[in-house]
Amino acid sequence: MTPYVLQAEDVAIHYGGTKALDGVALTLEKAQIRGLIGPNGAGKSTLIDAITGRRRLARGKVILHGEDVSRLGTVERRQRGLSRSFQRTSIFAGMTVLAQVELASHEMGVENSAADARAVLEELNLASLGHRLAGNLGYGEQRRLDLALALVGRPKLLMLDEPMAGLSVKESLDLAQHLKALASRRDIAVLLVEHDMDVVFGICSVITVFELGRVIADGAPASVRANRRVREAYLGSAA
Amino acid sequence: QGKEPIRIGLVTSRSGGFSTMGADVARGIGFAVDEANAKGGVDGRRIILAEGDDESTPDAGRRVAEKLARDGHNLLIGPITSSISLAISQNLARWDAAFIGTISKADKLTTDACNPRFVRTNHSDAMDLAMIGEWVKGIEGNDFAILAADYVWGQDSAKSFEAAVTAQGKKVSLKLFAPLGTKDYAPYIQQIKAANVDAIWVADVSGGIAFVKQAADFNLIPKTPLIGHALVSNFVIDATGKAMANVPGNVGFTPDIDTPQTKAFVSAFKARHHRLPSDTEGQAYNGAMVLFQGVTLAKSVQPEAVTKALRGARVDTLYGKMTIRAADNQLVMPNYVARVKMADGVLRPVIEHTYPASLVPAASPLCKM
Amino acid sequence: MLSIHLFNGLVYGALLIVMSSGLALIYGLRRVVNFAHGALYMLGAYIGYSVALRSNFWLALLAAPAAMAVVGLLLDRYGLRLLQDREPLTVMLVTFGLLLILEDLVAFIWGKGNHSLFTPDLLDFPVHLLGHEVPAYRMGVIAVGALVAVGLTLWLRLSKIGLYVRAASTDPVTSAMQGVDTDLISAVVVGLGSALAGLAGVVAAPFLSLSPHMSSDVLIDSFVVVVIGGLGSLAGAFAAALLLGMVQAIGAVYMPGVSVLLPFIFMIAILICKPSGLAGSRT
Amino acid sequence: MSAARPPEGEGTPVRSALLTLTGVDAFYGSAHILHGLSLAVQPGERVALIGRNGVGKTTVVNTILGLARMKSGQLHLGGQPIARPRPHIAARHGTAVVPQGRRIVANLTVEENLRLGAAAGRKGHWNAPEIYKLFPILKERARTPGTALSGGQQQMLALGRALMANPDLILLDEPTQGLAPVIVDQLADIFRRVADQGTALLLIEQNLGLVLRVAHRYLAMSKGSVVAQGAVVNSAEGLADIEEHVMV
Amino acid sequence: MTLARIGVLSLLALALGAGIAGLAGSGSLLGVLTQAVIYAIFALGVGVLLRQSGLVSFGHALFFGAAGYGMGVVLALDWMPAEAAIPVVLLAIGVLAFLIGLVIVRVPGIAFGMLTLAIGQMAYLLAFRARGLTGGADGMGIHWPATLFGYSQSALLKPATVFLIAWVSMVLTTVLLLFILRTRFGAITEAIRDNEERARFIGIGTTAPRAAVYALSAVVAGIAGILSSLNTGFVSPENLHWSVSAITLLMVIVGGFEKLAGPIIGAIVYVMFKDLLGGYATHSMALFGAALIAVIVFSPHGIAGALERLYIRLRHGPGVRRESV
Ligand SMILES: Nc1ncnc2c1ncn2[C@@H]1O[C@H](COP(=O)(O)OP(=O)(O)OP(=O)(O)O)[C@@H](O)[C@H]1O
Ligand SMILES: Nc1ncnc2c1ncn2[C@@H]1O[C@H](COP(=O)(O)OP(=O)(O)OP(=O)(O)O)[C@@H](O)[C@H]1O
Ligand SMILES: [Mg+2]
Ligand SMILES: [Mg+2]
Repeated sequence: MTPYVLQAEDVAIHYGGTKALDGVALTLEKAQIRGLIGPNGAGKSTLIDAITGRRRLARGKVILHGEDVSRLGTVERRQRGLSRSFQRTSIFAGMTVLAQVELASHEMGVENSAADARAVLEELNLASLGHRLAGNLGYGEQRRLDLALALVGRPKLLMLDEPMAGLSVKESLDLAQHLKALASRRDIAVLLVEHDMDVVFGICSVITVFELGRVIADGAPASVRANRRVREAYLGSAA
Repeated sequence: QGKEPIRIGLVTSRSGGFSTMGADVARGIGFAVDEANAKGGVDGRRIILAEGDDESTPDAGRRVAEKLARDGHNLLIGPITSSISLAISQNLARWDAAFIGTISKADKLTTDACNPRFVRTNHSDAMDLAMIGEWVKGIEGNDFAILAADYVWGQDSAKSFEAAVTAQGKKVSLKLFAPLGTKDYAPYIQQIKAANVDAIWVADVSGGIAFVKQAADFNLIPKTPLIGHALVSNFVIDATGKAMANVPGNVGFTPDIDTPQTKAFVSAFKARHHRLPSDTEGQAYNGAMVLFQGVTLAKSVQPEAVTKALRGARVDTLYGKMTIRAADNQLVMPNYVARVKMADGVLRPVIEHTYPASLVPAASPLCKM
Repeated sequence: MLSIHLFNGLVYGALLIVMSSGLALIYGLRRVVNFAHGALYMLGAYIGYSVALRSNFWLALLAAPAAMAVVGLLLDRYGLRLLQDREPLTVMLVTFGLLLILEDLVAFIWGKGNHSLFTPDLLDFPVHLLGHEVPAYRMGVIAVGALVAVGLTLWLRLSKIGLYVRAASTDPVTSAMQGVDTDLISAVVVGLGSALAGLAGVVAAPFLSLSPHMSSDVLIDSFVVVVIGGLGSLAGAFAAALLLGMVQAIGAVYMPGVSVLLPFIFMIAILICKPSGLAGSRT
Repeated sequence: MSAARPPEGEGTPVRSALLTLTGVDAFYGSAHILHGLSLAVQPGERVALIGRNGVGKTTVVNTILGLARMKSGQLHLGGQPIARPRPHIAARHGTAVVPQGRRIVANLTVEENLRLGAAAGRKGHWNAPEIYKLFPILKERARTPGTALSGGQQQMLALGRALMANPDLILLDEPTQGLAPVIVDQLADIFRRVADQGTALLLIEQNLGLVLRVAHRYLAMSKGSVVAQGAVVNSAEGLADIEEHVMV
Repeated sequence: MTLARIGVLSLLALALGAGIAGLAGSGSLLGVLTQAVIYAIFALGVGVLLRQSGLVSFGHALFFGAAGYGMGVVLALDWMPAEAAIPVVLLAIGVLAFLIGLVIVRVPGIAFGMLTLAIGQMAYLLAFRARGLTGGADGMGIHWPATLFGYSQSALLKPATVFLIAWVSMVLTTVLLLFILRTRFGAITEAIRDNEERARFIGIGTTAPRAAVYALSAVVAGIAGILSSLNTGFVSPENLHWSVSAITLLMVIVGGFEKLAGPIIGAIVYVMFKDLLGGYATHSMALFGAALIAVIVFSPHGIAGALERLYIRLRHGPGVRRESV
């Protein structure tokens, strides 16, 4: 039995001629929060697409709990506890907030899905909006709803694509703390793509840095922060 | 006069694909009704005409027919396509209605779907096909092509023609079937040209106009003559101009049918409309004539009584005095082949051959009334 | 023999190009499946018929598209623009209502009977092609189709307005934010698209017959073309139009039993393999 | 020092301002979002519009563009009263927008997206070569579809596109959302350079670090109206000063 | 809607039907109403697909006509009693539609509409060309047995009886749909309609539920087809034609598809209006087109939407707007 919840091995994805990912490897352990950072266009979202089955792999493998899921569809992967949020908000505009979160919970086989849904909405400050149509929410509210759809249903693995974008400073700090607590409390492994360095360095135990579809650094926050290449390519004054 | 009026329900296509013919049907029936009313009615009864649009579909046809019948206009007349006529004839007993068919040719109406409340006053397909056997004997040429519509009627027409031709020791060297909705006949015309035949048997009602026009564009006609099954009709001629000149074909009615009834009708019609009646107008008028006589014979406007009185009766028609066969309520009448010619200043079908009523095939055993 | 049949396919394909390019343009910009396009095609044919009867075919070739452009401008200003925030489905049904009204109008003005426009004398001679005789007029139809295809492509690719049309077709709000007057663009596109429908009508009149129901078959074929091509994509529509023309012509000769089903089988096969059509990328 | 003052509005010189909203009430359908909001931007100014999620910052932009319905109040662009705001009018009056979420036009190449930016037809310093100088990556990918760029590259394109209009004022709606820190740094410089060329900026931002580095003045929104404003001072105290408006 | 409310409303609807049957003395009015109700069921089927899956079908006439042909063939060949044939034909339609659905529901938007149009037109053209049993272009008569469910045919075909049969079928179908859509299945299909991709990412397989909605709507159209074949005793290729599907779609939009009952209202208004126009046969199509445009333009959510607004206005006084939730 491997200690890894997730292993991505030699993953490559091509868009026509451009190699968005060119053989990257990455692992996640139980309750680990791994930050994934890198300049725009480095392939971070593409990696999440690859892991969750949104894009077909040109090469490589995705292994969940020791099982090769490279050939499985998104639904099957979700049913193995893999959950994600989207960089471009993706919600059910015509349904109420509560109904869709509850449905997501139910589809994951949670017994008391209504309670689960309400708890998640509570945590994300959306409880008061439960009966609003999602399409009528503001941008930030929709971002949080997108996140709620990922968090609900007791996932084992979370792929979060810039969940803090569009949130206020305080909200993102709250969310970061919440994620941290969640990961350790429920043993959830998190892959966090985020440009907010305060958050990334604040809660991630390991950080992977991408550039041009390849891993250029991987390790503890301090070592990544100290890496010259990372500073030049990415961090700038945030370091 | 205290007699109950004759209430006619005119169901025909005022919209949809058959509205051109529908207008003619309505004019023919309307003319008959006005004429009869002007003479003081039929059997001392006024005639009241109510109209419904069948939109060229059986469903709408059935709906308006039911409404007319249930509102008392239960002597129905006028549908064009056989499917509409069949949909209506199915329900006559239920609505207590009677129905005089004037255009629809499907054999079914007088075979397995025959109905004592339905009388057909026009030629059936079987009658046309029976005539084809005779007609073909006189047709010039030894080698033929067939262009027929790709459904039962067209296929049957092609089969009958081929059988008749081969019986004469001649041959059909090309058979083409154009599907419903064909707009561009070039692929067919090209093949017919290549086959280099003596004449072309054309049996395609809905595509007739387009075919004739395009055949003229391609110089297929008049070099290679056409022979028309259900092609020679006023509305095709009007739409294609000279291209149809000299084409022979079967016709349901033309103004030069040599009977006193037709002469009277044509002169009255001309007096009012300043032109000759079309084939459709004539056939519709003929149906109305028969209907009126049914009322006179029955001395009643009860639908069942009217058709019962007509069954087996000899009646005046545009084709002369003819019998409605008791076995299947089919009017037994002569059949005609006409050729498109300039006559009376217009291009129109002029009768070339009259085939006697004795050619009409016997009633089908499938009809059990 | 095959080559001459391919040529025949080209003729109907060219007609479909003229007809469906207008449909695709309007769909691209307004997201409207425009049933009224069929009515404009028919009106174009009838107006062409009347003009040709009084003067000549060549004037009709100008007059009918011009008249339809005006109708198109009215349709855009007092129809599509007022309904632009409504469900596309709703607007589609409005255009369907318009089709019914215009068909009735045509029946009222010109009668329900069939009419024919005869081939213009200038093109009324046979041409020998590949060992066969074809009417010169048919070559003319192909030329018109080619002109329309090339002209529209160049206009969209190279001109400034073309760029704005493409932009507004993809994202009207963002294009407007950049200063593109989308109402103006829409007027241009709907006017032009309608003129093309009118042109298709006059071009078709000499070889198909005129009746108040002439539009429905061509309209369905055009819908098929636009969808196979990839909704709103002109290049796709051109390819699909030619393919469809060929499939029909070849099918009629070599697969008569199923030829009537071929366009549909063709469409189903393409859409199942590529749901967004030949050239489609967006959903 | 900059205690919150009541929002300005009536008293400001409308004629010389690039943008003024006076007592504006705006709606989405029947949802009342802006309540009597007033603000003004003068030529060359760098103003930040801050406030927490959902207070209506984007709605301010949408009202100017006519995408939210202005029921009462007045809008002036470039000194002209705009009775019925429409999306294409703003650009023609010298106000360009970098919208939230970027809105790169799919199906157009990078270069075509830039050319689209010039649709308002105003001439000036900015043209495609200048934009390519500013963002070399855009030149490299000039012929690829705009939406095939990554998020950050798209943001550059959106800014370049706005500049193509040679505007007097650019409305930037959360332009650094989802951008890498190095890029945010670069953008701060670029914003300053653009502003130094005389273009005014109205910067809607959550990233207060950027606000400090770019803006001279801030307007704080709450529940659909401007509730406070003051000068931006690039220091820890300055940060603390404006932070309170966003952290409520 | 609560269960109690559904119960009360359906009882009211049944009573209304009985009232109409009793009061509409003239057979001709009942004849028209029967046709209207049959179309209402048909429209209900097309509407449920649109409402629940956002899919626009231009080909539901296929299922409407197939039900008629199915009954006609089964009865002509005497395979089984008519009472058994009804559920068997409906089941067959459901299975057929589900299989077709599995293939075509993946295709988005208007292209889906074109696929349904293509499949429907192919069926139409095949039926038109067919020989033999189905009668080809001329159509086929359907020979219902002399007694059906123990009642004699002549009793069943009395205007009031046919009307009641159709009406009760309509009410029961509506109630059944209401129940089905209140289950988890309803929520799942709504989610897929809103955002298919995200639905997959919250663990919903998206093809089968949509195919199931397609099949459900096809069965409802089939119910209408069977009633129509009972009422008319006849089926022809025209029943399969795309224009029948288009007209039904039109009823759905005119009635308002957001409400389950919208299509019913649309169908009844359509048929009655058509009947009224019968007197102006020459220009009925233009009048109809104009009326269609008027309804669509002035009543964005269809007649059902307009009625709802009116109801709210009456109840709460002017100025109160509909909460869009
Ligand atoms: N659909 C697509 N077609 C073509 N190229 C694409 C597509 N999507 C992404 N790319 C390209 O793939 C590369 C990786 O993109 P990706 O979205 O994964 O970057 P990212 O690291 O998430 O960037 P960001 O931080 O800006 O979101 C980029 O160069 C991008 O231009
Ligand atoms: N189309 C709409 N219909 C109804 N309400 C809307 C609509 N769009 C936005 N809203 C509401 O308007 C309010 C203001 O939204 P707006 O997008 O202006 O916020 P914002 O300040 O830009 O927030 P953010 O920082 O999240 O972008 C929100 O509460 C939102 O729910
Ligand atoms: Mg990304
Ligand atoms: Mg915003």
